[in-house]
Amino acid sequence: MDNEMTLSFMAVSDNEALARIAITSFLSVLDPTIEELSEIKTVVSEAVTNAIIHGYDENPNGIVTVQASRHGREVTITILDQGIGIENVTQAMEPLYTTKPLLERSGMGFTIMESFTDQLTVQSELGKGTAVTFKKQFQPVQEPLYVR
Amino acid sequence: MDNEMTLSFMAVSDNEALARIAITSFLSVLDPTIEELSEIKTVVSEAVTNAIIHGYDENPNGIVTVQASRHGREVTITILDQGIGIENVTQAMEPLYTTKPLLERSGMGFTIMESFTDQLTVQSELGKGTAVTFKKQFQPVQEPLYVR
Amino acid sequence: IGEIQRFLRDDGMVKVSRSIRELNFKIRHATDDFLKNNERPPTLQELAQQLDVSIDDITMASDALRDPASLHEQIFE
Ligand SMILES: Nc1ncnc2c1ncn2[C@@H]1O[C@H](COP(=O)(O)OP(=O)(O)O)[C@@H](O)[C@H]1O
Ligand SMILES: Nc1ncnc2c1ncn2[C@@H]1O[C@H](COP(=O)(O)OP(=O)(O)O)[C@@H](O)[C@H]1O
Ligand SMILES: [Mg+2]
Ligand SMILES: [Mg+2]
Repeated sequence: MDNEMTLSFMAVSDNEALARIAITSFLSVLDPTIEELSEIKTVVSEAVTNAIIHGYDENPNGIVTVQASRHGREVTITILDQGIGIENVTQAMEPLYTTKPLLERSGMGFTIMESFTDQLTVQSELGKGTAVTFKKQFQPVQEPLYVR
Repeated sequence: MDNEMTLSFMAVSDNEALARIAITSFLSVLDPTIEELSEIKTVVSEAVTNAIIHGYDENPNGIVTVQASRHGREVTITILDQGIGIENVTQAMEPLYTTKPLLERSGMGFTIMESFTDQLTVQSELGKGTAVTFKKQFQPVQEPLYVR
Repeated sequence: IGEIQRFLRDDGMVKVSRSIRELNFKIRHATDDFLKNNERPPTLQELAQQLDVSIDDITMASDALRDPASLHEQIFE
């Protein structure tokens, strides 16, 4: 493992920015493009929002943890909570499925996470919590030759 | 407690930026000035550098932890390691005292930390590790000052 | 160059590191201007407003102020 970090924080939406920015800094050694970074930040935001809103039902005393590790240009990130858990993960991951339609959730969180990552795994147990893990291989993006 | 975070990472100097940036994001709700931030970031950098260089003798497998909590505008930050520890804390905190003169350390780390914080506490045990805790009261955002 | 940069930006090809360097440069100027006009340093939010970017971006870019290597690049690029 080339680098590893773990960040835990209270389940308040302000801390979504903290999670995004810690991941941004963690990835900066890979010199990502704006697009690559913005995709990863979107995935982290969706998973952290789920932990806060669904996992802890917005109880600020819940603790959300973001783990990240890097091996070469492969990055693995896990977002976990010790909240209510998910009864049926396959169903939860279906596009448009949401248990909070009144909060104007789109039900597209997992679909977005899947489309922006190379691999997405969701482990959950009712009453125990949820762990969402994704992997992403960062390409050695070359800037076009005519730029420099 | 209004907010709390804990960040752990491998003892490599790249991660100093991670620590500073996470703390900046944690503090951003207080809307600090660039100057206040720069002081806090200096303190965090000095303590994290000490953990990496002195605590772990630059062994990247050491884990450095940064804890932060906020109560109103009072912020408490602890930087800790499970490294070699400090035999004589009073002596270590004296200006110009350093055990690594060959690495061109200035011996001014603790002095800088003290001058930029309201309160600094160092707890250490030989072979167990070191915890540096500081408190800082952030001023409310101010009107223009005419004294500089 | 500006047009190529804009094209690249739309294309998602621009490196974060470059945009941070650019913003870092703007932060330095905006901070100086603010100090002159208000006789105190700007807050994070004031900088974000003035430069019309997010607090996240200010957080990342202002940290680059500390990095002598990036300063060197700004000055000599
Ligand atoms: N961390 C979590 N803890 C408990 N339930 C979750 C968690 N994450 C997702 N879920 C469940 O999966 C559903 C789908 O999630 P998602 O695709 O992000 O859509 P949305 O958040 O818009 O509801 C949620 O409505 C919720 O029932
Ligand atoms: N986390 C730590 N673990 C072990 N020793 C430490 C730690 N932090 C500081 N020290 C000791 O205290 C001394 C003084 O620290 P400091 O004032 O930061 O000066 P410098 O880092 O330049 O040596 C160090 O030289 C070292 O011996
Ligand atoms: Mg969601
Ligand atoms: Mg030092």
